Amino acid sequence: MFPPIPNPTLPPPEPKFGEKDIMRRSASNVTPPAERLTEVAKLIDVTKCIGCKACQAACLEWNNLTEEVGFNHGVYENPMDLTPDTFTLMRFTEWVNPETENLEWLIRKDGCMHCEDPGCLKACPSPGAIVQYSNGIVDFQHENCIGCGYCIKGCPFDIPRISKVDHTAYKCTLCSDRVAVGQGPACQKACPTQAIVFGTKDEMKDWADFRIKDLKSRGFENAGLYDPQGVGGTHVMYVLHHADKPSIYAGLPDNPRISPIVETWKGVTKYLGLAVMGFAAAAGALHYFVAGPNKVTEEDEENAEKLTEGKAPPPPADPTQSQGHAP
Amino acid sequence: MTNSWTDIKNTDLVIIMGGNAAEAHPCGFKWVTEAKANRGAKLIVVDPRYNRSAAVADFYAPIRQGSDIAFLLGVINQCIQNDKVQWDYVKAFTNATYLVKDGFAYSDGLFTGYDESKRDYNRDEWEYQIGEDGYVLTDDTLTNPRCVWNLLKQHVAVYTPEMVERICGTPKDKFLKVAQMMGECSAPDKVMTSMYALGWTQHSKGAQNIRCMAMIQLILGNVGMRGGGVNALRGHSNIQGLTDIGLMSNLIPGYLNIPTDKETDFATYMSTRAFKPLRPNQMSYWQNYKKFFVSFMKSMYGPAATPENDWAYDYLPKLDVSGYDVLRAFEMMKQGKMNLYFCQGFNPLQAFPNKAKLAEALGKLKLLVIMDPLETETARFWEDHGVFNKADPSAVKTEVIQLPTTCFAEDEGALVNSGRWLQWHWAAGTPPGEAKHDAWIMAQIHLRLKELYRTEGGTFPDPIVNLNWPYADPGEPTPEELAKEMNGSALVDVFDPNDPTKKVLEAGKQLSGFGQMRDDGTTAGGCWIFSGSWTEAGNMMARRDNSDPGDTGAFLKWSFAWPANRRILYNRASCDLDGKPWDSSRKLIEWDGAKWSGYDVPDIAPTANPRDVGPFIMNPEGSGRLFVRKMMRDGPFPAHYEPFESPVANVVAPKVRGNPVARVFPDDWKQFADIGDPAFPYAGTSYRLTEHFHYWTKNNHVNAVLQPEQFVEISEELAKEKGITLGGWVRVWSKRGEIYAKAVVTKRIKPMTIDGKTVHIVGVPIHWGFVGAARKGFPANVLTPFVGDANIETPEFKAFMVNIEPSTGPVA
Amino acid sequence: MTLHDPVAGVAPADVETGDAVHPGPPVTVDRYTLGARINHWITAISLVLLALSGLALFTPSLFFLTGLFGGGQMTRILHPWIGVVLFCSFAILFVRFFKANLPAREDVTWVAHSADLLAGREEKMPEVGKYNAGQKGVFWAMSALILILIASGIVMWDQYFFDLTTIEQKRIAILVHSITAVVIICVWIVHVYAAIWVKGTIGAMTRGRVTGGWAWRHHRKWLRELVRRPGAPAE
Amino acid sequence: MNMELSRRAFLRTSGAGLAGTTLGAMGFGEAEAATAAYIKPFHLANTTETRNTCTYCSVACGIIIYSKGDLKKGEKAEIVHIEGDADHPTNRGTLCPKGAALRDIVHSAQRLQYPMLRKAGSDSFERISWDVALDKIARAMKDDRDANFIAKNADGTTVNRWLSTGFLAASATTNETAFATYKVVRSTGMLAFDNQARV
Repeated sequence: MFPPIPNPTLPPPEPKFGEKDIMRRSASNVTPPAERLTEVAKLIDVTKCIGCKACQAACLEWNNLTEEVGFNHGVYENPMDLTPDTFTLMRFTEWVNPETENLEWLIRKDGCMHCEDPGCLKACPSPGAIVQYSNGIVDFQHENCIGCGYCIKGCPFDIPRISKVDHTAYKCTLCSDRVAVGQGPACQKACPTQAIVFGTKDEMKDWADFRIKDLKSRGFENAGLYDPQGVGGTHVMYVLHHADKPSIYAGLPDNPRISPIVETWKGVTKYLGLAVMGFAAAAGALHYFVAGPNKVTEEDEENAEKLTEGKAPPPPADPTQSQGHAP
Repeated sequence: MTNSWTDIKNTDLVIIMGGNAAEAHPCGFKWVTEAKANRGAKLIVVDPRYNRSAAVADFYAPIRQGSDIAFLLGVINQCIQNDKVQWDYVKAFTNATYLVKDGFAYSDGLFTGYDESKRDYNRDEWEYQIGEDGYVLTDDTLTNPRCVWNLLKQHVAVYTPEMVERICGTPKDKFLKVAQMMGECSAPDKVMTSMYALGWTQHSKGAQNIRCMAMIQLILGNVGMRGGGVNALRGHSNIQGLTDIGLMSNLIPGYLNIPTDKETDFATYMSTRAFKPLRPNQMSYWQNYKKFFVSFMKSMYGPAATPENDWAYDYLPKLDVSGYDVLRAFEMMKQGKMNLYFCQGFNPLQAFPNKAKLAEALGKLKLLVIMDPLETETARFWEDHGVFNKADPSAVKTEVIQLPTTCFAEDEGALVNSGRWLQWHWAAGTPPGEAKHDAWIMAQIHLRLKELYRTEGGTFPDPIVNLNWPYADPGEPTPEELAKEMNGSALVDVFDPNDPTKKVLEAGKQLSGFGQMRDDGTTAGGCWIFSGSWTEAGNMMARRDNSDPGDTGAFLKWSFAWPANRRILYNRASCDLDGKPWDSSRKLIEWDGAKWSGYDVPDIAPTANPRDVGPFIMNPEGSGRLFVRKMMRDGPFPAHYEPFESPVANVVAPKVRGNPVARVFPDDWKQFADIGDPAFPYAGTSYRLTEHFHYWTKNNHVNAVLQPEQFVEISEELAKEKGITLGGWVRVWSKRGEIYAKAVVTKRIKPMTIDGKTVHIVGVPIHWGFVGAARKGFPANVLTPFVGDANIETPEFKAFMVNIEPSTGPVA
Repeated sequence: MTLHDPVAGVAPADVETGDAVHPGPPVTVDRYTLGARINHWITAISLVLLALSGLALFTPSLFFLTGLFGGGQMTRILHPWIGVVLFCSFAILFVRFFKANLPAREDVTWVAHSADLLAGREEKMPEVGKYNAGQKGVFWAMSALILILIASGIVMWDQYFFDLTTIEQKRIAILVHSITAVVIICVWIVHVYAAIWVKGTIGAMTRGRVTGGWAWRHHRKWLRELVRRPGAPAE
Repeated sequence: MNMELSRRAFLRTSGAGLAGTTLGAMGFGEAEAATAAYIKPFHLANTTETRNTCTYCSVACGIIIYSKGDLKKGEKAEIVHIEGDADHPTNRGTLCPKGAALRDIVHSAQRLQYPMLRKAGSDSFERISWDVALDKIARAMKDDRDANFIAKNADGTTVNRWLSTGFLAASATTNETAFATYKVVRSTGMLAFDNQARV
């Protein structure tokens, strides 16, 4: 058994991290803290998960979220997708293993992966709406969120959701308020089978190794850890029985990375765009400076008068004529 | 549970059959995952559905609901055929060697002595051969054809793997794999645990389902072992406690019995309860029956219980039938023989079978009293909810009083968990509105009733006006007062029976355990098995030391476990005949030549010599019973019987319908579908979902979010056959009623071939009703038949026949 | 109200409603009606506001511009609605102006001589109608870009249209929107610069009139057509 | 639009895209000064902890109830959160989906608040006082018991049973409540007495 985290003390201690530990801040340049906090991680062992949704209940309770009572749609998922009030969701897949022809019921707890290189943060236009603490937690600051939904486009895992009520983005906070006082996330605390464990990222990797060995001994040759390097690794990791094909787990991306389109948009487009606009403006200015204004001359006015008075004005310019002959 | 939740971590093999621990007991199931992670234990799930326990199992085998006995007797057959038997254990600790009377036999699905008109057996021949010394005759060589082992061998021979496949629909190779995995645990250092729940009990032969597993565990030598045992996963937080305290028709606290009409006086009553050992030197708690009974009566009636009036024996009601269980109560109600009915935290309109019958019965009451923290359908059975609850309030004359009670968070006291731990809890919140504690309500009713009898007189007021009510505030006994009363105390100074000068207890002091109880009226104690829970040392149930020496999972200093703080029942059986552990790595207790000691409280007298006293001290044999004598109404061995509603006739006994001795009321027979009735071709079963708890959590918004709306589960094959779409509406109906639900079409349910016939399964979760935060729906009991287990009347909720069709949904 | 010029046999669309010459001195020419001017300025203001709010969301270094709109949330709310205003306003503008902006023969020559124009050698340019090829280019570029912006903008407008497209489509839309926005801002810079550089132009969109000299110098063909028209002073 | 922009002014304006600081100096700075990041305060601060046991299944998970106000001090206590007790040997702080949502069953919209009576033939409940309710119950019990109590059976044996009234006991009440219930019910001679062990 992974040692349980002791009950919280009351009154709780001061938060152990905060503003000073911000490593990345959306739409801002920050100087990363000189010393990085120990990286934390939540490990979700899909092979131990019984799909009981205790994590969902605990998340709703701890975060005081009120989700709507929905409908049954012929499956066990409820709600059917993440919402601004459902930060975490059990996703169920009935998969027949082609090798053994046995049915496997794959149950994955979906939610924010707390990427080391968070696409949401990269996409976010609003300074300080998304922060990443040096322990790896990616947190949304709703006071700064403008509700543009860019984080949704930035996220390789389709996680953030915009609230129809306050029009800001919501997702799992990894219970930063709990972690800050030495507790684990609410979902981890509740998980009956300890399919969710929480600790330092190194501890979690060790624990995953222990679990993977057990799974291999039970015939799951491809058991492994899901800590995708395309996003620099994540602070929520999975142990999968079939780590060679993550996508069978309700579409867990095989090789997640921030979309190249988002990279282009937030990278080259941003800089090139500013440059082009700046260049255009500068070119105009330069031209004006060099060529001077294009002014109407007295002669032009006279010609116009002649024309209106019916006097012979200069004939229309003939484009076929050679240049250099003033009319 | 013979063992405890935390003990499951010590096992090598978990078999979940007749239950769905991952869904119904997730936090207990944790210890299965611990066993897997730490010991490399394997998990087998045998169930009609590939459920959430199966999702994390090492092996899954399908089985048709209601055929478990055939499967399990098939396993026993395999163990015998392949010599997967813990022989030392079986010979020493079970009745395998005992000789059975020559008159006992079994043929065509019936045991000796069947009387069809009474639907009952004359069980006289279901007994051991007794020698001249008064003890059972045995044959240690197991060669005598009348020894239990040979009778068993003969009894299970018909349950071949082919027969199992034919009855259960379990593919032969899967059955054999399960039997082989289980058989391996016959090694002394390999232990299996069984986790079951209502999937086994809610059948017309539920008790025999469990007996099968108990027999297997005895054959494998797993009872009393760490990580072994037969573990009933109780469904409610204190249903163990309520049963312990005897809140049943036929019980007195601590599993003592309410007398029957035939027991006309106390002496007659005690005569059948005198413990007579069937083996030399055998000991038992039941030797102390009178001490427990008298102490209870002193607690109940105080000074009014005297030696002269046989401790107020006549104050107790006498039973004329085996019991007034709930099915009988509602049958009586329907017949207009019941006028008042109380439901304390109970929602019978949803919880008992055949909702239409229940509603009709409730409508014949004069007064229905509901005490509940929550709205229930029962309290509003008269209210019209369209298709969900058709009713005409003006036609229902029943008066209903609904009393608001506190919930767990607002009261104090102890609950008994499945592992028999009595855990104390404290109140944390102010009750809403005018909600009151149940104990206050009961006290108020009692005081008012007593006052009426006192002032008006009336029929036999004695037990009411003389009820011992010694509480500081008679209007509201405190949990502490009641807990102390159940533990028991000395009423006067108590002296050592062997040395009358030696005072062992001072008047007014709490007993330290049931060993201090007396049969002379000098001690009182409400519930002997709880004795030791609140002693002079204080409230043992509130202990919170979670140290676990030896990492055994015993936690002896955490709360209190009955009896006598013992954590694993029959733990004496974890040692061989010399008192040495069968498996030294699983040491629990040990005989050091003079006494027993170890990590658990020994389940035997501390100085009982292992060669003299058998480990199963609740039985007069001292041994575990493979042959259960006449203790059960439907046979000393389990035999396969089909459910009362079944897709096929009984393959091993075609003439027998259902359990031949299960009680069926005449009107209910008419509401059973015939065997193989083409109008009801699909095998229905009901069950819980992990997101909900019975009919309570539909009142909880969060749980309503997690599973908002009623559904039924069917296979892709059946859906295709009937044109049912995923998430579409279906109508499901039985001979008793119809429900509308969404369809969950799944690969997790497969059609089965039963006796050559394709049988589809329709799964019906139970949690919906017409009040609450979740969407309105139908309780599963709309569909289920009104029949119970032959021994204990647990309704047959798990196997019934239905039909299904696509629908456009309920029209309210 | 006719845009037809039955006399000259030139492209009849070249003269728009309300265009007229008033003999001088000084000669003045009515170039834009009040309606056209209002239409233009609504479009122009919208475009500027869109550029400012868009840029605020486009790059963090300009996020401060959200201050102009009452904060980030308001910027996010307003931007698409201003976009709708722009689109509608421009659509009317388009109907108003598109005929005069249809390509003409002299446009090719004009383009060929555009270097002369920039170098101040206006005299080398062909006589053009109401709009020169550069103006027409701006017009058509604006039309096309606004169409792309509104289309991609709707894909990005999560508050109302989130469910209509996939996230990948939204990502493409957002990239297209950004690039298009950059381009349209550049076109806008050209347009504004041209108006500033060519003195006397801005009056066309403020007062609705230009001087005869201005018309003679920059849109001589147009001026001739106006003069030639029935009821025109020279006839 | 100022048509006669000076060259300098033009330069400055058109450069706005690059020279944000200028506008910043014009009072737009506030948008930039976004709220500093902070961690939400741990909302169990200033609550009272109470050890309790989950009310649902018989795993009997240890829970800690956090309330505003302390009953032990005679205060009104409002339950604000419920969480698993990490010290508990069985559940080690974990809870199932029912247990994890316990707070919302305590505060369920369907919690009963007052004694209610539904009269014969009525289509609704009406509120009554505890005294009225309890007196009515006691009276009904006495009347029915006096009328239907069976003191002796056909054989003349004393049986002292009362069969026309039944009692279903709860499954989640405490042992102590159960014992009080047992005493009161059994003392009347009632036999149709049962609990939820089977369902």
